[in-house]
Amino acid sequence: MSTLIAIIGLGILCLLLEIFDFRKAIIPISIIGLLAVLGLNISEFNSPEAYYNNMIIVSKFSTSFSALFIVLTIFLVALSHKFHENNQAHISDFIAIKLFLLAGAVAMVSFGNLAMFFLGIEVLSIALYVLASSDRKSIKSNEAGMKYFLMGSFASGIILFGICLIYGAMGTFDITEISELSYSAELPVWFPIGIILVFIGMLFKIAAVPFHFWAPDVYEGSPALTTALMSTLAKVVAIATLFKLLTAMNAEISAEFQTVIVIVSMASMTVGNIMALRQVNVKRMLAFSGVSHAGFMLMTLLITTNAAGTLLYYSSSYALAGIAAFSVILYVCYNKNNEDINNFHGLGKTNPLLAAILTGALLSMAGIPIFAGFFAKLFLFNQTIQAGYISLVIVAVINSIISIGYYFKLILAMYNKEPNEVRTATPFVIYAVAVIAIVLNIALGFFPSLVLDLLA
Amino acid sequence: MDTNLALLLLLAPFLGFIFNIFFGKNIGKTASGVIGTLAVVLSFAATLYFFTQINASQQAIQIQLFDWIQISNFKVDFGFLLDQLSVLWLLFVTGIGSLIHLYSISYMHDDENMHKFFAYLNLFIFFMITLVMGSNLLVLFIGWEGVGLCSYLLIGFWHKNQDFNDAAKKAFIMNRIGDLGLLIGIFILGSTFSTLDYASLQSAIAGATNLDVTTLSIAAFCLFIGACGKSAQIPLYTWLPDAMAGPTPVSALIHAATMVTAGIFMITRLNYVFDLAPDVQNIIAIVGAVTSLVAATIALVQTDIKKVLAYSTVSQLGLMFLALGLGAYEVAVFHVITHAFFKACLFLGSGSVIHALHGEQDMRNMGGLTKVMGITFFTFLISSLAISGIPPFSGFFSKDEILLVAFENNIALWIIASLASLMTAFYMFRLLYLTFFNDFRGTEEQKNHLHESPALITFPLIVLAILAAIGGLISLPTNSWLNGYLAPLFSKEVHEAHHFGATEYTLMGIAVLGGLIGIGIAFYKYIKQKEVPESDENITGIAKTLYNKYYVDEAYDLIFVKSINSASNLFRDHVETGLTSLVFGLGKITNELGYQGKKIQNGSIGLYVLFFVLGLCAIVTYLFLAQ
Amino acid sequence: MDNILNEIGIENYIFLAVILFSIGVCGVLYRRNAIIVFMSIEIMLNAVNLLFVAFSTYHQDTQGQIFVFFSMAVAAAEVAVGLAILVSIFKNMGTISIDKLKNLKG
Amino acid sequence: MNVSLLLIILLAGALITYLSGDKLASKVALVFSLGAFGVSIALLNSLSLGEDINFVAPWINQPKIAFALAADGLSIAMLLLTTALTPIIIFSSFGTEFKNAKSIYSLILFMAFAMAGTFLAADGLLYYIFWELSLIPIYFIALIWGNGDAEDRKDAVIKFFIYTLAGSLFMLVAFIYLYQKAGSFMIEDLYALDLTLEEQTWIFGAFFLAYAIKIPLIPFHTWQAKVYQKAPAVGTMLLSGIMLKMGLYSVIRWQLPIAPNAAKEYMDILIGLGIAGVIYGSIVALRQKDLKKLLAYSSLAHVGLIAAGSYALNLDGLRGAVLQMIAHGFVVVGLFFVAEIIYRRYETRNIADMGGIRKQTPKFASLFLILVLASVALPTTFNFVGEFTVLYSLSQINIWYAVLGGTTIILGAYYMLKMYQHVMLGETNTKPFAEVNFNEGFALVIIVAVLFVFGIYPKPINDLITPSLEHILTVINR
Repeated sequence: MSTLIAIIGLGILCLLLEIFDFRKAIIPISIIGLLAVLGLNISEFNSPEAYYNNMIIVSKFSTSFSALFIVLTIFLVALSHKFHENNQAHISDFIAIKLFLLAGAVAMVSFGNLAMFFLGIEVLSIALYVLASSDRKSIKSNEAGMKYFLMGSFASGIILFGICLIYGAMGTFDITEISELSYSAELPVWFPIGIILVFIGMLFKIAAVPFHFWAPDVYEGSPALTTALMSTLAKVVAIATLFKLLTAMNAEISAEFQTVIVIVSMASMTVGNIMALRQVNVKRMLAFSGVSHAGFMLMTLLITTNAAGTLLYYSSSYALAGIAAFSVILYVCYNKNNEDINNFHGLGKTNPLLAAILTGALLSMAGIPIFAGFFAKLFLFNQTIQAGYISLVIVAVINSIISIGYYFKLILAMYNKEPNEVRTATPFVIYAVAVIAIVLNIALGFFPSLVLDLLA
Repeated sequence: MDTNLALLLLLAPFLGFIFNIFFGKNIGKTASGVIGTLAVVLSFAATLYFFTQINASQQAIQIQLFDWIQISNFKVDFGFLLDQLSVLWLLFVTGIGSLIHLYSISYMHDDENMHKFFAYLNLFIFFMITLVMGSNLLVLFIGWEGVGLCSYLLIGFWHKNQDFNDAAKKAFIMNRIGDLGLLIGIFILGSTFSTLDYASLQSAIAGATNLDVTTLSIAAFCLFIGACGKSAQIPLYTWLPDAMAGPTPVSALIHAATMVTAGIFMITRLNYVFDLAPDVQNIIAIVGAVTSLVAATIALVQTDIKKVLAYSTVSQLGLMFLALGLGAYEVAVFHVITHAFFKACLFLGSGSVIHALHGEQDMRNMGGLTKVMGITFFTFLISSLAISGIPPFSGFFSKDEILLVAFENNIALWIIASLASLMTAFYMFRLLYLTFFNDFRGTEEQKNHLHESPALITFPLIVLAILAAIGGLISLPTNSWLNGYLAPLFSKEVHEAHHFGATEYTLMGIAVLGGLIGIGIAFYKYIKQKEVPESDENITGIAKTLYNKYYVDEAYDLIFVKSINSASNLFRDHVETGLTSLVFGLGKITNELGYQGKKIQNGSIGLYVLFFVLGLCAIVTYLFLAQ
Repeated sequence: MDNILNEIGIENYIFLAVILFSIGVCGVLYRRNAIIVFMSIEIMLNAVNLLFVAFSTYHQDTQGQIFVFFSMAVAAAEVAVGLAILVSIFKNMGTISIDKLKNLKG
Repeated sequence: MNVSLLLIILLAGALITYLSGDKLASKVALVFSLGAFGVSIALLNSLSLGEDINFVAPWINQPKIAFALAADGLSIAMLLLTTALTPIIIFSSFGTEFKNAKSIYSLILFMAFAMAGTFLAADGLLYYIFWELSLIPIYFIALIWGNGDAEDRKDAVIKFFIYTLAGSLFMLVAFIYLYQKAGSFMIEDLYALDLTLEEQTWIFGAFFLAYAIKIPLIPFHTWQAKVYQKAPAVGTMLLSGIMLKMGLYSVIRWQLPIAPNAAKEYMDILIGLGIAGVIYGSIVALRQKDLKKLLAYSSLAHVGLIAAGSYALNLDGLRGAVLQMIAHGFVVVGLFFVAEIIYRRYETRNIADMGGIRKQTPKFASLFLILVLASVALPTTFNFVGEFTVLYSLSQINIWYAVLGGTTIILGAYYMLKMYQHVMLGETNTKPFAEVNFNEGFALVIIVAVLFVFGIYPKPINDLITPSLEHILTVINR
């Protein structure tokens, strides 16, 4: 709870700093603040509690995920400085928005009441709309924002409708009560429909097939940093929330529902990977890869033992890899008007370290050993097979094979092509973020139990 | 003591090889030649020691060094066996070997790589000794392949000429075909009797109750294939004539006297196996007989002096196999020895001639060498008489024995064999006359350089000629030292020296007569008519077929070489690419899918929302309306 | 109050809401003018709001009505952002037809 | 003293080599690889003394994965192969100038590390991790330092990577399935499982995909020739000398004992595949224009025979397979090095551009000839021991297998001698060919020496591997 408040406070502080014209200090202060918040959040880890008559429920689940969100935000904030160099005037807005977005995210994983959930998701979404279109001059950015906004609010409408039906069936918004009531025999049909609608709305947020069409366009159009945010933070938040919703609200998932999940997950992996094969724009490619990863993460909804832990592990490994990758992309595509793959030609020669980091990140996403991505996949497969969905795992495996195709396209571009530019100086912060992110990723690979057993 | 001496006998040539390969170049040609020769002479001396010892004691000497190959049901060790047979073989291997080394010192003196030549010769002797001395089939196999390797090296000694290299390759590969057979035979014997050691094999077979004869026959047959490869029998004989590409001493040593007799050695060694496989024995006899005839016919018309001798070798080997097939191992061995003497002599003689003519090998450009090359001619004459089976020369006795055995077993075989030996007499004297008689047909320039070869060359000739003359003594029809000496080797008792009755004498007469007829015809054609074989293009009719060796080489080339190469092309160009595209086609397909998918993602919000709604409806329908 | 509900029956409220909602959806699907698309989305939201109110009456509990305030506030914020985007689009492209927004595709 | 030390040394070596800079890299790498060799000798010693050299540490508790390294005779033999070949390979590369040398040498050591790990791992998942890890370095070695046009090099390499990875991912699924059954990845527990024939068939299939691609067996070999051709000499040596032995080793260590009944069920097909590989490879090799491609196909033929031997499921088969693995490792490395030596002088791998070299370089010619003869398994070379044993084991199953497999000694002689003839013999080449320098000669001599020593006295290796093979055999026949 205090985490949430602190974050919002921090956001406001940013705005104030702007007013008092401490522009320089904004980023450092917010990073320090976030670190403090992180500590605060961790301190709450072992004291699960409900606040404001169950509006907010702080649990191991919420705190651990919040921690992940905060870490990601720290990275993103750190990257902002370089990214908004030419637009220092609005730096405070960007930071503040990110912080409020984080607040929304935290609310989404620690809600105890559908109202809170709805607010959280809207805060997150609206912040994202703004960030997506934050590059006012660029048509692409506008278009991205518009698309995201239209479809996003459409999705929110669906979610809202779902919530409404649930309320109609249960007469309450309180999660715990709902789940108690959901065990009772006689349920109006609206309840499952409501669940499904919310579920679908969330599928849109995590960009699962067939609700994924916005993702590539928006990712491509938005400013790179925003894309980074979407593909890491936003996706993780959405999947975590979806997970919490489904686990918290209704007792058992019916067989048909499971089939739906299986199909959606299969479709997401396959479509995502196949579509990614022929992309030239790296952001777009990662968008599709994100779609496929959404498919992977959906598998956690099916597994029974320690699903939350696996999800946490998978999402952290994915997000960290994403951060590392995007920080390199930011460097490479800085003041380029596109993020096409040919910008990466010869990076292996001009900047070996970053090339290596990007390679590592991609290998992790592809699930090659010692990177966390591999273990994430491993645990996921292991538990999915345990839950008896071997066919799903086979599809997943085939997909990971396909995914090599495009991840390595990028690696090949870096090492096998001749550089088409002189190397430019690399800002320290990018190195820092990239290195830390990939190191964390590898560390996760070496000591998976750290994260895995948090929620066991 | 024995062990060390045996090791000396074995390793002396090997050391010679090592020395020559590393230091030969520096110490000068003659020196390296001398060292090479000494190495072999040393082995010869050691052999003599063992010979006397064994001849006296009749005791075989077994030597075990260390384990080599471990198989689940038996293990093979480096073991050596010195018994009557191996020592006998060693005698003429090392003996003739030393002579030929001696000969080579002078013969190869103009060759820049003389030290290599001697190194290879020594290596050959080493492997030959291994082959002969080995106490089990696998050690024999070492030698077996080793000599093959050396013949490869020596045939291709002048490696700048790709034809020679082809010949060498051909020899090696054809041998390998045989080797596979041998290997399979070894497998069968090994898995049936759980040993490859001669002694224990023999006892195993002797002691075995209810032997599976078919298995044994298969094994014997496979071994025989091996022998065919080594000893140039039909169908694996075509490499031997080509092998004449090598320097003449090589032809003498490897392709006449020693290596090619390895097959006979092996079969004699395993007589107890073959005795139990009568069908295989028949096959051997027939193959031998046919080979001897075919080779002889080809030899009739060849004009290259060494080719004639090569085919005559094949033909003689055929006779030996005939004897083997009829179970008369000691007779075969006898002929091996005599043949070693006179054939080596003949080859060396031809070498001396070629040397005198500076590399001329075509008999059509020779003649009238009697005057200048007395010694060569004389030795050559003796050997020719010997091979033609004219008493009292060695060939007469050995060949007569074979014919005798043939007659006793099967009249048809006897006829074939006699025909072969008749032809032998003919072509040998044809060779003799064309080379040494009438007038010289070569160029003037050659004529002026004609000279008798130096002593180093003539000395071995003389020695061999003497041996060829008197070699018959070791197994006279009436009292045969050889048969007695070899007796312990054979499971079934050697049929005792024939009591000489009318039949025997008639046969002997017929044989001699045949020989004389052959000589006569040759005399008529080439002395009286002064005939000279036509040049290649206007050879016609049957002669042409013979001259082209029944086109066997061409046939093989067509059936095997060409087909396998075209198969290779097919695989390389089509199957490989096909497979590749098959496997990686999947990747292409997915790629294409991705390409098509891009079309759906057309950027229109309306479409996206439509998909959204459709998906929604689909799920809701599935979950609620469909139930 | 409740007697009205008893007479009309909660189902009809639901149907009404669904119909309204669907109208909104169709609007989003078929109209190409961004403003109108916004309005359609608003219709959807308001349909839901209506249902909320109905349910809260049905359950005799105020949470639903409070929730409506939330959603209205949120909707307002959303539209504000949306319009802002729309304005900048209009500045850059001189049109507000969403059919023109097809630069990002493939 | 336990096996982990070896891995530590190799890994540290990789790191330090990278830090030591381009100048020193090769030397440092050589030192560390030699150190690794020393360690594996020491390990061999302490194994023979019966000390416990295994290393087991818990790693992940859910799912239960242990960092377990165990070494029996078989593993040690493979380790010796790896650590003996690595220095030779590094040493052989002294003649070539790599740009960014530090990276390639550290990659080589890293690969050695991964492969050593594969041979040591006693935990299924750890094994899988090492197995995958070994892919990365070779991928980069071939990609960055490879030869030929960048585009089709990239093409070949990426195909190779995806293809091999595809195979191994199914192996991963199989492992997970086994884990569900056994509740642990430890090899003993997996051995202890008794699975139904159907399960075994699936598991076997999954493993087979991984191994058949890695070894490679036809028709899964399509990646091989191109990659061998495109990779730099060191890469090709690593691939052919050690990496494909990983596949064969895994067949013996994992596939057969875990799914023995399936292996027995499909024995004939498997042996058939191997032998088909022998014949097919030899025939294709016959008409290759590119020296490295020819050698690639020859090695396809040889590993086919090895695979056939290991699928024969009898002691001779396994033993022969292992012996032949080691022998082939050395020979093939030597041959590829020869190709490299020629390339250094003539800038070509096209056989047609060679010939007439022997006259100019007697030493080189002799060494080359010895290698050729070894690869056609002339007695007294190590290869003969292996090939003989394998063929014998095949003859125990069915004499015709031995006959067909035995064609290798004919066809092998054919294409190898043909190659030798056109590469070395003939009229003296107009282009000068410098005699091998000390480094090159030294490397070749060592290889040749190994081949002869163990060809005449294979007993030590035999005694080393036999007990573990017998143990595996008992597991297979449980």
